[in-house]
Amino acid sequence: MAECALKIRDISKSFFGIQALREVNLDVREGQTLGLIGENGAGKSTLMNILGGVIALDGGAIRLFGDKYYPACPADATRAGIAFIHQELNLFGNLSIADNLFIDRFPQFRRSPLIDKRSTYNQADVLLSSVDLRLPPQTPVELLTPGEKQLVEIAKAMRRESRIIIFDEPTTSLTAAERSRLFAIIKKLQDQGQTIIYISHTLEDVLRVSDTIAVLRDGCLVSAGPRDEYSVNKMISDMVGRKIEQMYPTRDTCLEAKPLLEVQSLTQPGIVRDITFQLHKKEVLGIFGLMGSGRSELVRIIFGLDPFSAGKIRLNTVNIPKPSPALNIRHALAFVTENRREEGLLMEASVMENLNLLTLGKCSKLGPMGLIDRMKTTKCTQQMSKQLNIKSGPIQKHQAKNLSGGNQQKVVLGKWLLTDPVVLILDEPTRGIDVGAKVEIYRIINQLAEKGTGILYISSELDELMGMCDRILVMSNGRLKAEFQRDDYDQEAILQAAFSASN
Amino acid sequence: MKMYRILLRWPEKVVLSDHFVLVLTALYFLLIWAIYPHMAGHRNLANLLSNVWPLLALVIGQMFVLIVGGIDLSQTSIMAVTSVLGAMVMAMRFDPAKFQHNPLWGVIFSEQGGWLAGHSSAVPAAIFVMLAIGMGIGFLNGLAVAKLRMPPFMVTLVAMSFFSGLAIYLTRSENIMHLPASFIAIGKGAVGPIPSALLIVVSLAAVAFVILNRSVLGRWFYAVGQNIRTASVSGIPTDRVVILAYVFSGFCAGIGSILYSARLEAGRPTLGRNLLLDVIGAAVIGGISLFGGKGKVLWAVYGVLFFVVLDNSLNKMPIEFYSIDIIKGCVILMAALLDALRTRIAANQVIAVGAA
Amino acid sequence: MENAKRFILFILLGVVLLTYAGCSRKDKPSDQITICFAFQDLETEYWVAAHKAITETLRARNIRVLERNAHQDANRQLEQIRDAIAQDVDGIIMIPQDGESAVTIIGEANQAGIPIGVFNRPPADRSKPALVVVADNERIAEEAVAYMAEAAQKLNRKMTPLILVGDLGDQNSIERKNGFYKAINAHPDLFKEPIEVPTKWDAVTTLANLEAALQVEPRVDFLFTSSDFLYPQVKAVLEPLGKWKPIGDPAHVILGGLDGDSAAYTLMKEGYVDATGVQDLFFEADAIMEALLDAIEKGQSTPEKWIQDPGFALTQENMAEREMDMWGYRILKAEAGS
Amino acid sequence: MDGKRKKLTFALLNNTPVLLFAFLFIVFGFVAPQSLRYQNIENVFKQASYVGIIAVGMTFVLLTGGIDLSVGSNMYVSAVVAGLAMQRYSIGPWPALFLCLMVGAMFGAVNAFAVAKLKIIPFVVTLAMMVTGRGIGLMFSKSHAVSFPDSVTGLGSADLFGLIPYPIVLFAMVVFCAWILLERTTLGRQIYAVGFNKEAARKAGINTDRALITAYILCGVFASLGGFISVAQLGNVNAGFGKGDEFDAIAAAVLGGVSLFGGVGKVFPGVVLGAVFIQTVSNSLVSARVDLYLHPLIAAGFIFFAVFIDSLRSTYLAKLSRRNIRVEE
Repeated sequence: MAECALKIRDISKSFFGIQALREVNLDVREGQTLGLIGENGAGKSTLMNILGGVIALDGGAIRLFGDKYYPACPADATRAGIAFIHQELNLFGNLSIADNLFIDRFPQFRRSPLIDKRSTYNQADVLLSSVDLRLPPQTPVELLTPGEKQLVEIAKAMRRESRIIIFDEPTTSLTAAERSRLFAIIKKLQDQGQTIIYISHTLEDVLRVSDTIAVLRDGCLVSAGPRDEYSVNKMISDMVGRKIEQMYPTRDTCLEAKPLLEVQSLTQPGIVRDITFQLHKKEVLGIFGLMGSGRSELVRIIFGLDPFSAGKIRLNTVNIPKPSPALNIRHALAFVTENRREEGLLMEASVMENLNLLTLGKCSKLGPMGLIDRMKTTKCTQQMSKQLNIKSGPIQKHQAKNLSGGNQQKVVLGKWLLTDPVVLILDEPTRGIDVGAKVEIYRIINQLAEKGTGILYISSELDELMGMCDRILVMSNGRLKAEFQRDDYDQEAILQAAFSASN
Repeated sequence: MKMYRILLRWPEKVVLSDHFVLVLTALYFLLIWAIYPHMAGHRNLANLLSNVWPLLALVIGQMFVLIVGGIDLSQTSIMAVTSVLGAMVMAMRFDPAKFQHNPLWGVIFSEQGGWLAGHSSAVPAAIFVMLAIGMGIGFLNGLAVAKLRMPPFMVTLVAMSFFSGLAIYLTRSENIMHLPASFIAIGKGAVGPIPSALLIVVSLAAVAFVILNRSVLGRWFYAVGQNIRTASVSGIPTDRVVILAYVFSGFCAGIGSILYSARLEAGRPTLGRNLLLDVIGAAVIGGISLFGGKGKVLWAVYGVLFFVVLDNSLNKMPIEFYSIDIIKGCVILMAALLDALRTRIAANQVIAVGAA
Repeated sequence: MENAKRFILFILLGVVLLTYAGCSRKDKPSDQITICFAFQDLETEYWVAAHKAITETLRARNIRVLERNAHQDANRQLEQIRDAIAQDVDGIIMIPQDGESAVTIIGEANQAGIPIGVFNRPPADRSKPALVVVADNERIAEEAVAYMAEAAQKLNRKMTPLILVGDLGDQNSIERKNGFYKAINAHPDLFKEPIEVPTKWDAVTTLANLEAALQVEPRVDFLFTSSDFLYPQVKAVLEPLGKWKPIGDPAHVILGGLDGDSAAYTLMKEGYVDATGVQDLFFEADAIMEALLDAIEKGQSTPEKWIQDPGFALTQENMAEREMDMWGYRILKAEAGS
Repeated sequence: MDGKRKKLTFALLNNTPVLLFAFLFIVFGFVAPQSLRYQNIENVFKQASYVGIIAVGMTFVLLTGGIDLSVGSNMYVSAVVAGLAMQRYSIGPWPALFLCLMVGAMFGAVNAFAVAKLKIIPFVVTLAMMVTGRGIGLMFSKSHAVSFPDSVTGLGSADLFGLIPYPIVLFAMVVFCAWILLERTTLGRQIYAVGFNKEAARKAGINTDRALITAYILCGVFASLGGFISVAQLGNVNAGFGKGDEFDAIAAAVLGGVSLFGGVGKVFPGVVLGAVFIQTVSNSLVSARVDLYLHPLIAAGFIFFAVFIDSLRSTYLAKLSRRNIRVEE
């Protein structure tokens, strides 16, 4: 039974002289779960791309259940029984769940090219119930939440009776509830004897699901072994190559009484109800809530992206009766949205253009709508890029889309920091980025708070909130449910408040 | 081997640079020159350039709309309407036989000419009217696209059929002749050795260049085209930026209308009837993306040069009229193919740079 | 990297080969006459036949012909003719998009001192010298419709007339429409208000609009098409309605058109069409070519001559004696002969 | 109560094309009552059938996120070839139709090859093919009108079982086939997937080239079929045949809810209604005997209105359905 499902021997790959993988050896036993970790650029995605048939390997051999395996295209990998559940989901929003499940091979009427709709729906129902997703298979995928989409991806892998399922950062866009649902499904799969490779930056999750763990660094396999040999700290030190003493940096919390952001009875029917809170100078205020609890919607309303029907918003003691992004930016409010690809960055533009997008008016001659002072913008952006330690090529040319997730997030942050914000709203600032970058971002946030910026911090990582925030507000069903001071942090109590049903 | 490499470095740079379309055009020009020596004669060159200016004005306007992720199919009909209205303001005489059944006869024009005929301000006023109307129509397009959230293709397609219909309706199919000589001079005259059309369009291009490359507004155009959601989160007034792009396109159509009308010495309701695909084709061949966010003034110039040189060269060939169409299509296809190959090579190089 | 090199080599090689091919060709003998023939588009059979007659005749005389299709864009035509002038052609024949642009283009040719002939569509005014051959569209249309009206009078009932109007951007179609109205207005008691059907010189539009118009007013019994090339569409609409009947049949619709092409001739012979306005294609083509070649020979740079194609209405009555003058008939004859 | 109202709004918005039609009919019912006769409605459908068929083909290409500007030239070339073959080699109408469709398919195949294999932007490919195609057609015809024999034109005006005109029957068949292909076959669903996200489709193991090639070839075939049907009604092919029809076809498809960015749209009822809508407007204007010069102005107004309503509908529907999800949670 303990046969090797996947045997990787001496795999190497280089791009134009850069060694991305160096003689990597890796075994995955059938029925087991391998947790694969490493920082961005460590070679995880190269390895996975080789397995998925996206790129070809330079040297070495792969055996899949004993057979030689050289995929030439993604379809080969699928045929060989390897299923990917990608970070950016490969689902078609315009099609229904059933269509997505069967897109490469529909059940057909015998000897005809026509799709057998009834059997498609029946089979889809079976698959959906096996991943515990109770939705009609005709539902268009674009209406699903990220968690539900993830489940559809898993159902798709199960439909193909894949021999190996590879999860690549599956939890980045999931809420706590969805995450536990996902783990329940993974557990179920493991019990059925499914071979799984699980890749994630959330090390606790990797520890939770894996049987064995492998760590990559700079294209080499640093260590591998059974889970029991690993702890979060060991994983981090293996990945980074040195010890990280402290995830969450400490900070003197001497709050000042001056409220920077005041929200009073903010209401928008169906979204948020009667929200009141204050954010003080030097404070990091966390908001915790499940996906759909209204936390992201709340800050979108504050920033003026969505409308509200009643309530008051005061920013730095100024009333903002009709907020709009432009007005808020003028009042030194900054907002790092939760999805940097869709709302944070211009992916085609250069790092510099992204960084100075908001501050063009400041660095211009002949008034705020005039000509751009190139010297000044170059200086400002280069300074910021250095300050945030953004790793990129020349910032005038390097496109944002060619940066790693962590660096992309730093660019978004830097763009807002250049506006010298008084209040900074962060919505999931560390989603999908590696440990090193996370620690750096935490440090930046702390520095800001110490300098007097008020920070509103939204996250679905409770650990992170408890590590970073002076105060945590809990939202559920569009209402504020509870408030915790740093001294009374209690994971269970916070979760309970977040899960509490309406009223 | 080393020699070979050094020899290749320069052309490699050219092929991968922004100026590839220009290089292609130049090579094509040389090739045709070898076959038809008068291709490079100064009269032909003057001709060739005089054909560049009005088309370039249109393509620059189109580029702004393409950059914000739209498309403006109504440019040619804007030309028609403004041409007719401008002529109605300044024409010196209207032929009663042709115009007396016109609904506007006696209202804004009569046998004695247009609204301001003979007046010293007639030509400036007419130019003002043409540009203002062009911008007005652009504004309506922009409003429908930005505020009413209608698809640009349909909005401007409808505008195209509406305004070209309107232009024909206004004059009941007739062309308006007898434009003042000072207006016609815009199309043919010169300031010293420099043709006035060149002066106008080059300054237009310079303004466009400054706006796009050096101004805050320019960056906003690109930002809106690349990602409108990021742009709006960043506090950019996206609606106004989109509307502005269409207004500018209308303005450029107005300029084009002035130049073409002056060349043809008439206000024409069918002005530029089949020019639309040349305009968009030149923009796309130049490298301006139909999906928004990408475009440069230089690229527009290259695209226009390509089309104009192509047409000019076809005009040299003593072959049947249908063969000309076939050759024209094939040359466009070849240019596009070379460009596609080039993009793929350039993409590979970017990966190499990124990995380094 | 390797790709880039191959790509560059490929381009360079192509250019070298083509240049070589280009250089190795012989220069044109300098004594050969070159004539630019620029037309706006060949929409109707009339112009197609004219194009054929002119280019074939010129080429048969060892004259180099540059053909230019302006695709109905006056501006493009201007550019084409300027290019031809820059190329030192000896003469220009053009079918202009309209009379107004013709004046401008004639001006260009005059300035360059190249004789120019305008075919079938007159310049809007005679301020600039040119060779012009033209048929009086309005008069020919009026004559044809007048004959149709005569035929209608014999029926002793009020007629419901319909006109297929050409493209509203085209001068000829406006003139033909004016001619139609002149003839109709001469008989105020005979006709009801005429129905105008837009065709945009497009067969599909014609079919759809004619069908719709006859749906509304099925009593139409008098139909004039602004160009003969639309007869197939007229037939396609009338036939299912039982109105495609030869002369003499009570359901016959009095039919007329303008151009004089071979389809019109056949239909007249078969008795479906009452009258058609004829422009004399061969006369016009010959006249313009002779005038132009004559001017080139004499070294005139701005010759002026206004040649009127008399044109006439071919009717059932005068068919026997005048069909010889109809170009459609002669083309048919020639085809049958060959 | 609230739920009921929401349901009603939903139903109304989902059926705006139908409502729009009702509106159109009422307006013209008052202005030109004759236009509501059965015969006239049949005419509208008959006249809409050829643009409709081309629009159906165009839909395939638009669904992949492309565009085909060459359909007009395609119609011309294939009709000219078929017509000349019948004239010169006196082949029958059915072989001629087959020949016509083959030419259309070849035309589409060239587009498909350039788009899928050479990876050139569809806009430029089809623009070039539009110019080249017209030239090739003119090369065959020498710009002369090519007339079709009575055996073909008979079909254009004949009725199936004396009831329904053949063009409408063919239109219905094309729509049905396209519907089956798009909704009920794997390839059809894959075309939607490719249009939504080509890269994701490739990763999902879909043969994207096959989807693209199918779309362009079908577009070519349907364009030539539409052309043939049109000629069967017209009787002959003029040099300008098909010019500008690409815009009509795109307009019909977009009016019917097909997105120019790919992946969204349905052949039935969307595209069918789009094609018929445009034809109804122009037909009704002739029926109402409106001043010729005003036709394009009024028609543009109606189409603008239709597009406006449709965009209102889609923004509003998106809002409604988003909120619905929240309520379910």
